[in-house]
Amino acid sequence: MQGLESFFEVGLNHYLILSTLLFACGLAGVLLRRNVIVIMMSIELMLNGVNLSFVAFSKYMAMLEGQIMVFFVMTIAAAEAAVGLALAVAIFKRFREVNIRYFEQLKG
Amino acid sequence: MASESFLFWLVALLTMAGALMTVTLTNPIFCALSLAVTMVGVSALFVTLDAYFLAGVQLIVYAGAVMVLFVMVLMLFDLKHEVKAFTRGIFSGALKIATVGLTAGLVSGAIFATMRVSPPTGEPHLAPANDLTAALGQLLYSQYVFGFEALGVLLLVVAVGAVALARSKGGTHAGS
Amino acid sequence: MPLGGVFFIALFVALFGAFLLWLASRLGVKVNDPVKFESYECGLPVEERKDTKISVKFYLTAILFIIFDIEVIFMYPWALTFRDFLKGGFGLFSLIAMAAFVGIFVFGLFWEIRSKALEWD
Amino acid sequence: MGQDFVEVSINVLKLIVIFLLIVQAVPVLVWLERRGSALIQNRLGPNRVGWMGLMQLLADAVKFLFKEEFVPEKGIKVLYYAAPVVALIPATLAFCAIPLGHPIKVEAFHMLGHSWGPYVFPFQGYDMNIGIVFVLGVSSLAAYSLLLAGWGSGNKYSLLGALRASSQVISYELALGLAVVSMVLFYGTLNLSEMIRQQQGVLVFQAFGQMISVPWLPNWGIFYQPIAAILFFAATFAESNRLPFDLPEGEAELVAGFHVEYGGFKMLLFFIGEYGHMMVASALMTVFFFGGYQIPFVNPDEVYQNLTLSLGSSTLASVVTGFLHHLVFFLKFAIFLWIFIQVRWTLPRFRYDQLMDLGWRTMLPWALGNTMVTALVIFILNRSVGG
Repeated sequence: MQGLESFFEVGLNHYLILSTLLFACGLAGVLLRRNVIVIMMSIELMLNGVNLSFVAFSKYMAMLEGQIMVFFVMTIAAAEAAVGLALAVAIFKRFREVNIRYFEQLKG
Repeated sequence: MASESFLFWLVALLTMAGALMTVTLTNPIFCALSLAVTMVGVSALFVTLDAYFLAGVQLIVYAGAVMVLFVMVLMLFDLKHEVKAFTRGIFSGALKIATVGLTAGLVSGAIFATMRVSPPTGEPHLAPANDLTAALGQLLYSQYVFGFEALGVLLLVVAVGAVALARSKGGTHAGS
Repeated sequence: MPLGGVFFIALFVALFGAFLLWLASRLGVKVNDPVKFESYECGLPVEERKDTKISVKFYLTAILFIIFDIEVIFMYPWALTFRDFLKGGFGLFSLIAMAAFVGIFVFGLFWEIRSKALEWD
Repeated sequence: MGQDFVEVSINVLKLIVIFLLIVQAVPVLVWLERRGSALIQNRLGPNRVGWMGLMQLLADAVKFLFKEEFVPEKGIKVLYYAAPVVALIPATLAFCAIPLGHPIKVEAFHMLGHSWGPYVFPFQGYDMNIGIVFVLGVSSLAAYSLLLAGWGSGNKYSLLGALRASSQVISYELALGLAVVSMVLFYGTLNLSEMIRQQQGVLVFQAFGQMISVPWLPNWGIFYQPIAAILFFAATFAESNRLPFDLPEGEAELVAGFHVEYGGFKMLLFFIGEYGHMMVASALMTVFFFGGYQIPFVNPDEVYQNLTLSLGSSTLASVVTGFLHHLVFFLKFAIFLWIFIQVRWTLPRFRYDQLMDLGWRTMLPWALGNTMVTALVIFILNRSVGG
């Protein structure tokens, strides 16, 4: 049985598909939501999907470089969250709302 | 191994449920909490992939720090249920969903096609777990030491920048 | 790694807690009194304010925590492999690499202290 | 988990027993806390119900069970009920990863027409190869329970209490993490069992190619890393929101912190979580700095071999060894729990700005300095060995 085999034998494919789905969820969130903070959460989701594929490749190709990359991605994601939330707080203080549209007003 | 694949499906289900709820729920606090569930799920997936140390880091950094920050900021804002959580326009919305579906479909198709042509041969094993973390450290502090130092500088810049941004009075024009 | 065990005990604990809460809600008496459902503020009438001012410091602390936490996390693999580097003859290299990183860390920390970002009053 | 039916079921049973131990220890600790505080303050404390008042807490638990359950009007029901349940999980998960005794070896045996084993059961919930990182990662999830409670009860005081509590917890996590880094640097491993194994025998270390041995001291971490021990212990006080760091519950300012709106059994679950954190902290102190489950100066393997000779059965000897060492662990563990209680009733509460100052401006630099000095000392001592 083809189906059962793919159910019981979890391989690289499964992880890659899962990571794609996570990425797609994040992408949908970025495109569809208006709240800046939810958009940033969706970006984190996309980064997590990518991280998952890095780690999956790292295991199935027996190379540790993938994990190093994930380390770096995590750091950068956290840095992005810190700066992004600082911006969101600045926006919120001014407009009492965190709609993405208000970012248009952020100039000089 | 049936039990291992069962665990995989369980965790995958948990992770996907968290991800979908993050995108669809209208209360941002619930979004953040479901994203935290996803983070924990991804950490468990890292464990199934033998990336033990990264799983721990995922828990500490994402689930324990970044998501706590998100939840804290949302509480600070005290945002109630959002009436307009999604962007306007049925047509553009449908277009966006189609884009997302197309992307996901394309990538999945590419994965299937590639795997049919050249499936991963066997299952190469890395070093045993404890050595794996050590090997990760050895690689990080020898070959990638420059990237590591650069990240240190990046974090410094972010620390300074985020504090400067957060302490600004808010608003875009002086005196407003 | 015993992922199954971790999941099992987490689920068990959650069910245990939920069961106890359910049991307590079954056993307790129910008396309907609208005053009881108000927010507890030591018995004073509840004061409703649209914007409860919460200090932005909390969130500033959280941001700084994330950044320094990552720097601490980066030290774990280093601490784990420091002896290996020593044995391999690269001890000085490893020490200097980390010293540079910690130097940046300390610089950031002192900047935050000097800029009074960490001051609560 | 395990290979066959016996192993899996024993492992599952072990996890449940450890969890129930945590739950059972809470009434005893609360009793100890009340009696201890009474002792310190020259009072009697609960002494009516049962022998020495030991049944008081059982009576309280039953009373809690019969209290009325309600959700405050402005609360969010899901979060309100999830918070106390979530409070239990991090402490339990962390405690299950800590080795509590010497691993038990079971020889192969015949039963029900099958031959089983041989087995090795670690005396802990699960043996994590990344031990300490897992413990830190899981404990960092504790902030969620605070935030859920604060937000879910819809009361501004509980929200303020939750924010205070979680920013205090995360502030001290840095000093805690750095203290752990210096221990990892010292032991060269993340595995807790391996750390305990390295603390065998008498104090012996290598300096400039010479072995220096101090026969009247055990080989415990505290003698190598006293500063890390102090920082770690102080940080765990803040992590478990105990006095002198119990600002989140400062009654005078915040009514009662994040659990103002909680009563009855939900409150008890929060208690279990809090005492669970205390237990994890005490157990980690024992493992890092006081030789874990080992009897000072005695090698557990020697105990095992001697017992095998005198008892005849190696399985029985292994079980006895395991429980003997568990008893030793428990003694050390209990001393730290008592210190927690003693400190609570001795020191006054900090002010919030002092608390943050202490965490960020005092403990963090000290922890950093300690780590770097440790690395430097290891470097200098080892360099002259290799030449």
